[in-house]
Amino acid sequence: METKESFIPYVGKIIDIKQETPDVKTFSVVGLDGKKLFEHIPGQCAMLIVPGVGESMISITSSPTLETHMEFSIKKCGCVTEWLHNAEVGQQICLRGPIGNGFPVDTKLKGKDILVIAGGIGIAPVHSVVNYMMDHRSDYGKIQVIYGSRSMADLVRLEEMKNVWMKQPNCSIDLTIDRAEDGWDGHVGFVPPYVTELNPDPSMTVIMCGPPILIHLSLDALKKLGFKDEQVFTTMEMRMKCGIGKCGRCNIGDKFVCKDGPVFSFDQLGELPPEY
Amino acid sequence: MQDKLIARAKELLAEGKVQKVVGWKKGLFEDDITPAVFTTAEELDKDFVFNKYCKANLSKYLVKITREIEVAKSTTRMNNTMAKQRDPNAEDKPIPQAVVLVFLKPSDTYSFTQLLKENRITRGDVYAIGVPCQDTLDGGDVCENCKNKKPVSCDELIGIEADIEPVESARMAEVAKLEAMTADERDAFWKNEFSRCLRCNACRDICPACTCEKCVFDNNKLYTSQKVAETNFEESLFHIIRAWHVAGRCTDCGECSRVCPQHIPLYLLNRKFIKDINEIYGEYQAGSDMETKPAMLTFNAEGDPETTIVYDRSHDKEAE
Amino acid sequence: MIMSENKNWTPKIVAFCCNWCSYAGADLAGNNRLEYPGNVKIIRIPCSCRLNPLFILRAFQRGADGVILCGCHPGDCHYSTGNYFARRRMTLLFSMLDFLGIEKGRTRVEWCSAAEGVRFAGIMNDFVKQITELGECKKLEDVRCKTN
Amino acid sequence: MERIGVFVCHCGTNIAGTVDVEKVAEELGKVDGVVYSTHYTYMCSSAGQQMIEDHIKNDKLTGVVLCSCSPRMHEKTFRSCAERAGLNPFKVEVANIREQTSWVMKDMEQATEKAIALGKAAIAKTILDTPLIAGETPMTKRALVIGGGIAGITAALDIADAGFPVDIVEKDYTVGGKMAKLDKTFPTLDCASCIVTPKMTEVSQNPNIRILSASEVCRVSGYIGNFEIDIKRHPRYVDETKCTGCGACIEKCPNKKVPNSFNLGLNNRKAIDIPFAQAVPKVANIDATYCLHMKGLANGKDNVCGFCEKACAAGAIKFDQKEEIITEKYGAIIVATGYNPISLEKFDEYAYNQSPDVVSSLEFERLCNASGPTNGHLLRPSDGKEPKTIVFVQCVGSRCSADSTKGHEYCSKICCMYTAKHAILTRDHYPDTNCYVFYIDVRTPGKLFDEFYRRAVEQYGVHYIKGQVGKVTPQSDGTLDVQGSDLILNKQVHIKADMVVLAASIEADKSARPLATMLTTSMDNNDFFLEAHAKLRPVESPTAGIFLAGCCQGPKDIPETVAQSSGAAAKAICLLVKDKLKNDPCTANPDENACNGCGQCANVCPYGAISYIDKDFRGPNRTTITRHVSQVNSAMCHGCGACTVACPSGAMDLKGFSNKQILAEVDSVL
Amino acid sequence: MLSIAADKIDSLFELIGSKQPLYLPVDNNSGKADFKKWEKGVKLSSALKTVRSAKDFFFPKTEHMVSYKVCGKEIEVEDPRKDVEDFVIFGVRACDAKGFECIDNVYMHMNPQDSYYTNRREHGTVITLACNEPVKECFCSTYGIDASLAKASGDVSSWCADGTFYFAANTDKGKKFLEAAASVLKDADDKAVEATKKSISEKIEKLPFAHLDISKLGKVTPEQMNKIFDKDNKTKIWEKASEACLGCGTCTYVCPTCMCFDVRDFATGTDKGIRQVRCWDSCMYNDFTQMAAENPRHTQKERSRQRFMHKLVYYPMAHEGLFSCVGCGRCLESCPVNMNIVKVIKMIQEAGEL
Repeated sequence: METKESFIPYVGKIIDIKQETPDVKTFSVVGLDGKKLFEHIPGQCAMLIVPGVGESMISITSSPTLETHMEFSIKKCGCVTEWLHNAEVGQQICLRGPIGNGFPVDTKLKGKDILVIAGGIGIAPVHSVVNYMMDHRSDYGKIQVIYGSRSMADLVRLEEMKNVWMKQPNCSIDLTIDRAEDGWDGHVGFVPPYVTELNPDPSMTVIMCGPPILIHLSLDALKKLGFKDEQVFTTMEMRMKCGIGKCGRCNIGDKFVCKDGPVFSFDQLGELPPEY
Repeated sequence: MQDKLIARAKELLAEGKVQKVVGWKKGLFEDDITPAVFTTAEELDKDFVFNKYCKANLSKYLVKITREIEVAKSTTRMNNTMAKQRDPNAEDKPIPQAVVLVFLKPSDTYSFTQLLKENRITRGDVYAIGVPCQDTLDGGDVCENCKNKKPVSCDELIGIEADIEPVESARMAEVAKLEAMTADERDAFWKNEFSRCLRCNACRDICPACTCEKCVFDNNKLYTSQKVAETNFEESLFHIIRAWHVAGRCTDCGECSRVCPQHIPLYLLNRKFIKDINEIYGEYQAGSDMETKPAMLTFNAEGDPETTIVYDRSHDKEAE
Repeated sequence: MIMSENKNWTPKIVAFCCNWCSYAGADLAGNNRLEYPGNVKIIRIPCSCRLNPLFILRAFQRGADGVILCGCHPGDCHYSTGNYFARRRMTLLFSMLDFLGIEKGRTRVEWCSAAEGVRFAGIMNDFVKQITELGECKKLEDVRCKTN
Repeated sequence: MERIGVFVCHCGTNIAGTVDVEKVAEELGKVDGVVYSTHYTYMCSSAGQQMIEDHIKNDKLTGVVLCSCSPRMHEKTFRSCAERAGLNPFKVEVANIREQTSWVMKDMEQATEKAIALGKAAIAKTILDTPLIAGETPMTKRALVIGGGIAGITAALDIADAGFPVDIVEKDYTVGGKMAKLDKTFPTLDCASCIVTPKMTEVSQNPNIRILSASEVCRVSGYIGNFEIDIKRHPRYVDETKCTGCGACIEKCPNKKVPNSFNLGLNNRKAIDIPFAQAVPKVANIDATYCLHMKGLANGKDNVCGFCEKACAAGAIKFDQKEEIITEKYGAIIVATGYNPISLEKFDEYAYNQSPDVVSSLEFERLCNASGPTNGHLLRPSDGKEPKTIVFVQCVGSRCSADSTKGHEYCSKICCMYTAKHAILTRDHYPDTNCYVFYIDVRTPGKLFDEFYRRAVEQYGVHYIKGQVGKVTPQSDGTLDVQGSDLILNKQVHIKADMVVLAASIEADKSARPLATMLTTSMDNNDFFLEAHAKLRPVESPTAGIFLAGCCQGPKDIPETVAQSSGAAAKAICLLVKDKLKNDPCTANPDENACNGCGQCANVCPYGAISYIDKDFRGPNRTTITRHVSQVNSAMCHGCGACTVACPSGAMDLKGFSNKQILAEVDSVL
Repeated sequence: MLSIAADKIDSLFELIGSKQPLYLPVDNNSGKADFKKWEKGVKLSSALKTVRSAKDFFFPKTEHMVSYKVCGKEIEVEDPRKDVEDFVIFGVRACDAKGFECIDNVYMHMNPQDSYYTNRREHGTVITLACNEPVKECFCSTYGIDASLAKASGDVSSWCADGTFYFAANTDKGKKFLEAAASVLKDADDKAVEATKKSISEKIEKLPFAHLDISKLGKVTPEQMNKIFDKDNKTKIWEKASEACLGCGTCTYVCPTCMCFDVRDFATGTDKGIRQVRCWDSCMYNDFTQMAAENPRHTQKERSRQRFMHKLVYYPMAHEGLFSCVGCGRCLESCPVNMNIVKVIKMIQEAGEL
């Protein structure tokens, strides 16, 4: 299928930079011809390359349905992201992609009620899938998003959630922050207990993304609520390096995150050696 | 000899003087021997071996093992203090103590001492027993011309005298041979040797002087981080810098060249530094004691020659 | 020694000068309008003991043909002991480079005080001459860094 | 993203004359990270600085690169300029395209190429510059003056006036130095002692000043604001605190055969003596090598002589006094070690060793001096007769050829004038005495100097002969045959002289070189202390906190010396009034995570600024490891960087000269 | 079957080597052998194994992947790839030849295909040489690899039997090679070869690891897997297997099947711009899996486990039971601490009751 040598990247151009939170910025990227660089499936990643600085695997935040460009919500950690955060509009960068397999939006997720659980920057990949489902609303049932972050300021793309997602039919957004603060009338506390508290319907299909600890605890919470491993999907893009399943880093058991992932259901992960 | 060591090790284990024993373990062939940690008499009886193939210098393992012991201690300490913060009259957990027994051949004891000198090993966690080199030990030039026959800073010696006169060795012969070549010959010699280098890092990872928390060649924060060399410059760079970093600290144990899968005579680089230091700044043996400062950490305002001495000393036949 | 192939070759030389003596000496050379070739590029370091062997090797990697370190005369170090350490370090390093077959003439250490403008210019002229005779540095070059 | 501004200075034609500044500005403008690049006639001018400030503000510059004169010249200027504009001063770097480019080459093309390379290096460094904040150290509000001559005295008095305590360290038994030995001073001919002794008394009476005579500096540590100095006090075998200077002991002392060093050995003194009547401190001292009692003690007899001890009512005599070392802290140091006449031993063509009637100018001063060996009567040392013919020889040891082994290349500056003075005084007191002056040039730049010289020639009829003396030969009749060349008449002349006075070149005191080494200040090839800048900082040494006064920095006459001393004092006071000192933030800082705690860095630190602490680090799986890691006391660190090279793991780095920065510079100059 | 007298072999090399790059095992001055480009005077080594495996020809230590030129905000991408000229590797042993297969599976047959590797593979002709004198470290038979080349291996199989080299083509590439060499080769029967095959098989039978049977490892059940993996940390086999390990990369770099790499940038500081280079990496290095936040394998235990599990369990799971170890024995010979794969196999079998 893919013929273009995966090590020769595209050159893209940053056309817009949005400060989402103190340490998260969203970058809008197009090709030099001003068109979107390549098509992708929600959950897929792109390798962002800054010559001389390094490369970094970033999940594509925008939905495939966004025709004009691609968006990447990136948290400042490590030298590449640091560099990007200092970059200005008009800066060119190199990209390889799309990398990995996305969420099974047309198979396992189709027609299902979807529960999205995300924490912190973990919202980035699920953002793509949520927007995709919003744009194909009829293909999916109820959509419930449970999103938590350290503080109000750290809730990525809060505005969009409030103004776009919440207004969609049959959608609910439940936000929470770790510690109470002024001007916040929403829920306070960590995500996993909040999940238990909200007690979602165990028939839903779950997309989960965030820091390892959140994943582990939320999974336990879900299991207690009667969810099954195969209903829960997560993405492990942080394990990817070369992006094409060759450099060896992403190898877990007989799977390669780059090749077989980054999206996995927990029953798939269950078969793998406990290495995540 | 082997039985003596096993017996003594068991004794110390039984007395509770030590909890772990670092020694050599039988393998698939007579010459297939692996450094190993033993914790029970049974293991010792079953696998402990001491023969002429026990070349491995065990001193570096102490860095890892004493570190484990210290981690256990400081973790407990930390947990205790945190417990106190939560509940002032919380019970302190006892600090876990452990001692590891190590068998060191004379020349290994110098690496051991050097490591102590650089705070890389907690002395209190180690019980060191000096053992003789098995005479037939064949480590090539390095062993044949070994200078360090006198064991140092051991707690106990088995089958070996405490004061052995340092033998006059011809260990610099090989270095001198190279020095006698022309610059171009030397250049060709080393380029050829280095060209085989795989950058497997065996030389670095076995070296008792290379115990940096993070090696400059691995530290991406620095400018030196480098994996496999792409050009012969990078090949030389790695070995020059490595030799430079261990200069004055290298005890000439020769492990680097012993483990090199490509048999690059790396020990020559280290011996070159040793030779220069001895000849220019006076005899110095790294790891012979805890006090003496290595050549590069001290100076002699009047006595030190100018750098031009390099040109005067060089036997370079090449017309310049 | 092989002279370089390309005709218009001129030696590239990096001079590390300690801030207190040699760099001032270089300034004095300028004040006295004493000429020395422009291919000597001076890099200011606080003290000769700041010179890490890596800097020298890096210079050669990047295509330098000669590297010279200038510091205060022994005993006059602004930091009192710096140049003594520098002297030992460089002696051992140069000896090692020689051992690896790098031409001895490519590296040098000179002590030059803030008052020795004339001497500084002299040293530089002499060093450039020496390097020109040695020709392009091949033994420590990094092909990737070669222009053209 | 860094936003660097590049400012290329023409320095009039100094740079623009040899460097194509426009091209430099243009090329550097293309470099990554540079957002603005320009050139201007004088960047250091207020207009230029204003321009920099404006661009920092308007273009939101994060770093500034100047291509101008040496950073040693204007780095400070431009850094404070940046600071005014709200930019961290350590985000400013200077590329030296004048002293090290335009002034050392003629070829425009090459010069421009070099300028660009240096500019690129500076840009690379600036991009990697981290904003630095200077720390502070407390100031020791007390000054040390080394040398108690007129220079030291003046400086001490000025500092004391400003209300700061001062110590004067003088190796002689009295302060006053050379000036106290002089008779009159040119060109006004007022009496030297009449003007210097009051000052000496002032010093002795000033509560802020402590005089440490017969003392020497023997160890220096610390740095500006906090020098720690060991001072060696030689024994004088008389208790300073008790001695009243009555002189009773001197009368009683039987040993008269002690050469009088104050009179340059022209006469003798007692074994116990006071240098001269107005000495400060006015305290007797015993010359142990001549004192009979002490010689006796040396041979185990304690009953020899000892008259002085008996004579002293105050009981000040202390035969058992020992040399002692005291340690003091100072904020500022003024070096005023002065000069000495060159030793004339080498110049036997002038028969200095053969005839006592060949004397140095300074000896001549003593011979004319009322407090001198002859109580002011000019008499020949050999037979005590009045000389009828005196020949003055100029430039003895001065203005020699570069290859001369005997003398110095420089001009001693004051000889012409004091010789004129000597001649005038002689002719004035002894009109029938003929004075001849052999000279190369007569140099009289200075207020009333030339008038003075002309008086010597016109009014006092002193014979000036342009030419050099070839040989002085003592004759059997006790006279001296002076053979020289008269370049104007172009013939050899012979003069039958009773006395020959040699204008001995002045040279830095022998104690200066070792002192300079202790202070780690620079010296020039003639052992004169080097000033921080020949034009702009003539009274400061390159080492912060150390100032220069008088002839230790170069030949001077008295008014110049006094002027420089007050200047140095003023500089010192500017320092002492500060309560805290900003220290250089370019200090070493270790990366604890990479530090092995191996102790190599501490071994090479000249300031003991590196210590080790046990620090807890979080490990994987909620473990803790306590590790021994190095710590740098930035107040003590001077930023030499020795530790950065000693560190095998590259954990130690230097702010302002980081490894990355220097490597980046290397990359960009090549 | 074609042949040439051993003392004439140089004429074959000359014939081939003058037309295209020819690589063959040559003794180096350390008493070991390494593959070298043929030139006049270069002699074929008699050593059984080269220190480095033949994988270097297809998966070199370092590979220049892309060049970037950065100017202000603009970036220019340069593709340095050009067609590799045809080349020949002579004297590859059966184990190394099998090694190529392991790498092919990942680099050629798995999407996306690695063009750098494929490019080299397509242009290289592999001439295998039977192992007349297998040594005690050899255990290729464990993996059903036949050192006597009874089974076709490489493009051309060759034997050295009583003073003569024999050749048989296995592929079109191989045929082409033999045609090109026809002028110096003459027809021969395969008696001598068959004899050699026989004697080799007999020798192999006598090797210490001849009967190391790991067939069960190829298809482990989840339970066995957990046992081997020591999930509940009972047997502690991986602690034991890694306690002596230095974490150096020797085993991985000499291994014919190890194919992990790292990607690094190098700024040349010249108009050549920034080179992105792929270089060998080792799963035994402590920073191999270092990620921005954390490192899932922070002790040598996890790293060693990963290495051996991958070779003996994971890889076979993913590739129809094909092990990514070929029993060449290089790691046995070169491991600084002799912590070798055979020991680990035995430990695994014990732990997993296989």
